[in-house]
Amino acid sequence: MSERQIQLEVLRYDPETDREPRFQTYTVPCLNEWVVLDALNYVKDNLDTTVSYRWSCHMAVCGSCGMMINGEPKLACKAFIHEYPDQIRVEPMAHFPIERDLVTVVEDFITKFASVKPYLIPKEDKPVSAGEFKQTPAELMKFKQYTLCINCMLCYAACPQYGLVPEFLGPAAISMAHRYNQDSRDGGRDQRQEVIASHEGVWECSFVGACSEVCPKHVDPAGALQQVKVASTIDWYKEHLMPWSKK
Amino acid sequence: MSKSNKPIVWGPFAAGGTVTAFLTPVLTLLALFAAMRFSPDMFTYASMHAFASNWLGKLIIFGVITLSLWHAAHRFRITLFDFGVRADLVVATILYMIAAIGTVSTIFSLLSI
Amino acid sequence: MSRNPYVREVPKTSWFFRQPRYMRYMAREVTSFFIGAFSLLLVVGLKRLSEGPEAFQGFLDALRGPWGVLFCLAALVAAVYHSTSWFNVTPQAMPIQRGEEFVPGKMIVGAHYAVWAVVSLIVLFMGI
Amino acid sequence: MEIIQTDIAIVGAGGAGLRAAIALAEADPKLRIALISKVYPMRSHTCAAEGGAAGVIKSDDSLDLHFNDTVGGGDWLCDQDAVEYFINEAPKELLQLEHWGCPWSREPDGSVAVRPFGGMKIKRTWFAADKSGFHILHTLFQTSLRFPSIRRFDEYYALDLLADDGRCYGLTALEMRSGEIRHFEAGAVIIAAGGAGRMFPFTTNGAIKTGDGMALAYRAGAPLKDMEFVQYHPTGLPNTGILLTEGCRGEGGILVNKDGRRYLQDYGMGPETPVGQPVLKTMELGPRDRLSQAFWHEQQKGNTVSTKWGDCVLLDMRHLGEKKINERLPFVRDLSISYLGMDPVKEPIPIRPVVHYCMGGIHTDINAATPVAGLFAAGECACVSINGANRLGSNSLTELLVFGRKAAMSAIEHLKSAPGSNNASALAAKAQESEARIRALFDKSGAKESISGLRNEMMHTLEEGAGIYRTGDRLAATCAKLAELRQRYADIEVHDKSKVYNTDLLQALELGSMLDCAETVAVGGRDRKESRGAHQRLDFTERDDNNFLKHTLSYHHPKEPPRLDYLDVVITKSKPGVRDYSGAHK
Ligand SMILES: Cc1cc2nc3c(=O)[nH]c(=O)nc-3n(C[C@H](O)[C@H](O)[C@H](O)COP(=O)(O)OP(=O)(O)OC[C@H]3O[C@@H](n4cnc5c(N)ncnc54)[C@H](O)[C@@H]3O)c2cc1C
Ligand code: SF4
Ligand code: F3S
Ligand code: FES
Repeated sequence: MSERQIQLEVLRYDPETDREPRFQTYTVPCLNEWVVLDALNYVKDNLDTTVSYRWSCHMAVCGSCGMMINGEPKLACKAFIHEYPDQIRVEPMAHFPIERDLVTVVEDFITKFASVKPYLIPKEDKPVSAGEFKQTPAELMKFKQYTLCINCMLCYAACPQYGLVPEFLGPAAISMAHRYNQDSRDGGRDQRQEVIASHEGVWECSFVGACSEVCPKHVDPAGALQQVKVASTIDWYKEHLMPWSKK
Repeated sequence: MSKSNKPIVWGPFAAGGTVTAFLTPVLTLLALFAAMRFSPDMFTYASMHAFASNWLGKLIIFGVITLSLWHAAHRFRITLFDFGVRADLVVATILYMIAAIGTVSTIFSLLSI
Repeated sequence: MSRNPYVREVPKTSWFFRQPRYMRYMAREVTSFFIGAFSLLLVVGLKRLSEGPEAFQGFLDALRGPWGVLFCLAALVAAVYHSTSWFNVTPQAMPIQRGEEFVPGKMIVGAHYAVWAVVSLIVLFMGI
Repeated sequence: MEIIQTDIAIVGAGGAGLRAAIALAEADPKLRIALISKVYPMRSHTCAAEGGAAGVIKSDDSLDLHFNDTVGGGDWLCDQDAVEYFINEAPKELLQLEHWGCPWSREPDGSVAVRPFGGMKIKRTWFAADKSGFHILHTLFQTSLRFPSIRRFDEYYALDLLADDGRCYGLTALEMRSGEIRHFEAGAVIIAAGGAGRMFPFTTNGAIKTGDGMALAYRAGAPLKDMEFVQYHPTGLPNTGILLTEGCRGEGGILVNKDGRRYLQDYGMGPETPVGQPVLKTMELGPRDRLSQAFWHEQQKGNTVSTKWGDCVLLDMRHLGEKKINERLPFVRDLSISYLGMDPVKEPIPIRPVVHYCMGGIHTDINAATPVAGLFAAGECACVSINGANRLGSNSLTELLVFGRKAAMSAIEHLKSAPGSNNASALAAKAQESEARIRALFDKSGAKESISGLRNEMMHTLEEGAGIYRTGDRLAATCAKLAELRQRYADIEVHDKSKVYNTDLLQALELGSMLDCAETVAVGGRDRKESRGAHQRLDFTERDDNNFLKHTLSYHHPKEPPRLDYLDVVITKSKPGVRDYSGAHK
């Protein structure tokens, strides 16, 4: 009961046999409600079992299926076939080395993400037995948006500065640091500033804004990074012009 | 990793961005009128001089010109980098020098009015 | 070792042709050239102003002419583009939270546009 | 083969695995911890959980109430000592998560908010909007980054446990990016590899939920317990199986049939409650098994709406209003609009029951220990038996935490008491065997069977035989079919010959795991001649406490169907009674 045929061009690269990536085209009968991931799964199950790609949840929450779809960073499970022409080209996420086919090497992101101390560093010591830290809905709202990051790395694939300067910490890592800095329970900002206010930190960002445009979860990393810049600038002026103001 | 000193220039860049966003369009429009001789009594020496003579005027002129300069210098530095000019240190030195010279010149001009 | 990750180089001088959003970004960045040049023009104008009426008249005369017009026109276009791109992102850089809600971005942007219009009109009347 | 030495190896980095790893690292910073997962931790399926996690915190609630809801909800197949431990630990664990930064939704005064959930007598489900599992998983993952002693092996696929003398001393795993096999030497192994919903064709479970952990333990001699109990969630999107959380009904959403009539009162969950004023443990807030069964009956009566994806009923949330939906159920709205093209603010959403959760799993005692010494299990892959015959929504996320931690503590105890293996060569030989098994699979060519073909047959026979309602005949047919598939599995071929990130090979291995698990579901179901919780038989419609107030244990045999055994349920204070979800209950 296929409703439409598409040509799915898939980037293929097998490091054991290929020196360069190449494209392979599959004709896929699709249902209109399908997403690109369904088309890939169709290929894997029926046409070519050797295509490799990551996926799991099929509901845009696990963050594993990021890829370039017609040149745009997308989650394959949230890229609807009906929004595309009959020719769809899928490539691994830009700016990451290709491990195999659509699978990229993402260690760089993981290391950077860990480096910003993306965990609560409590302001006050409080044993669990003393109950919860109070946090009003307004205080929660302040950082809520930044907790929604699914670590899909689409923002890295979109950010030209990350492509040009691979040392750049990048949008998701810095917005996660910002998330904790904005949390009323947290007191670890100084520690995170050491990392994110460095050269390779927020200052590599030139506010291209592409990260926020592609973010499937509306985290708005670009906004977070600007806020980090503003705060870091205030810090700097305070530290250098008003040294007495330092705690 | 150590904290960057970028905030020194980023502060003026951001402030300048805001100032230029509000004012530069209308200033360029006025300049355009002037260039097109739109109206004979625009930009008379007397009126301009009067404006630049009081302290408030001086402050406004100083703020607008220097912040715009620093805004532009910093952003253009990044633009050149984006165009593939990788001698960032040289570029930065030259551009910030220009901005600095412009700033000093502005101060001198204002003081001598 | 069976692994051999393939690295795709980003072309350092032509990357921005790849996506329209990168072109828009570069257009925004290039406005800085005109804003900078225009600011330098103001620096010179101010210097001439401080040097007396003749010097200032000379400056104005130099501005008049096709090149001056062209330059001012270009600067105007660049400046407007800069302003819109700057105001449009203010809610991202400086969100305003009231209680549990964030002030809608459209309102923040709208307020900036309104102030921009008022300021421009005032300056315009002062100038003319 | 490279040997990686570690004190404790954890298979699985979902909620349960991460919780265990953190507990270990906190207990003793010198412990060497290997956290092995076939996906990066934050991809684990815990991220898909929407509704929330249960734990007694509010003053109007009590541990006894949670106990009774859980045991009754599980149709008295729960081990009550385990339930009691679970209920006691639950609030501490949820508070611990709060201290680690989990963005729980809040009351205006700043305390944690709770929402109602199916089968619960009182509001006690902690939630973070409708992304609770997501936030729990990310909080745990991010917190785990604090501990340098947690050494992660991301994208390593666990192959075989290495046991000697009835004790477990580690495992082999495939490094997916290089295709190399590694030998993990460990004093203890904790399995936290999640569920097996992918055995079924229509499921809320992600692609990674293939029962690997269960199969790993099963093949190593640990029995699987109560596998016949498979939970259908009543509200899945009909085209994709994507879940719309129970929170939809908790917030006041109602279920109606094709005539726009609410029907749950016809199935012992009435009387009808006013729209928009949900009453706990009644109507839409009945337990999942009952709601899914009610769907089946409506379908038999021809009261369902037929859509191109099959028969559905409608989940109507319109009366909640846009504001509440955006605040409490934003993800549900997003998912419905994106994947079905329908907005719950404007129209009722067609839904149907979907395979969701495995109540069964690796048999463990209350300490999360399996019968194989040195082998522990926690999370969905395990069965300590707090879920009995039907899990109550929002108990599972809490279970990950409580028993993830418990498994860690028990593993440390075990390390203290157990001597290391003095039979290194035997273990090395076992590791070689494991490698040889993979090589053989990898190198084989000219075989007749396709992976996806076998998988489809497995899924469909399971759905046929082990769906919401079952009969002895159909279960027997499914058992026979699965036995046949087990044999045909020997004849599959991996076409992909690359060592790097070979997902063809992985799918072959996952199919093997699922086939193992599937057989225990079907065989266990065939021999359980009663109806209890999620296991409903048309030929034995009543619960039979005389013969079946027992856990089913399935033991592995390499060439034959599983051998079954039974184990008494632990009853401490709640004698089996009637599950009452009518408004009449007190
Ligand atoms: C859509 C959905 C919604 C849900 N909502 C709720 C809810 O609201 N409340 C609630 O209480 N419960 C809910 N549940 C149930 C609950 O989320 C799961 O039971 C729970 O998350 C399982 O966690 P886990 O840690 O056991 O396994 P998972 O999170 O599934 O993690 C399994 C881990 O094991 C690893 N693994 C598996 N096989 C291997 C292998 N061979 N080698 C190496 N690693 C391996 C995986 O990589 C992964 O890291 C929901 C479930 C689903 C599917
Ligand atoms: S910020 Fe958005 S795009 Fe970037 S990793 Fe997070 S969810 Fe993905
Ligand atoms: S695209 Fe890149 S440059 Fe900054 S605003 Fe986003 S990180
Ligand atoms: S498959 Fe999980 S995000 Fe796409």
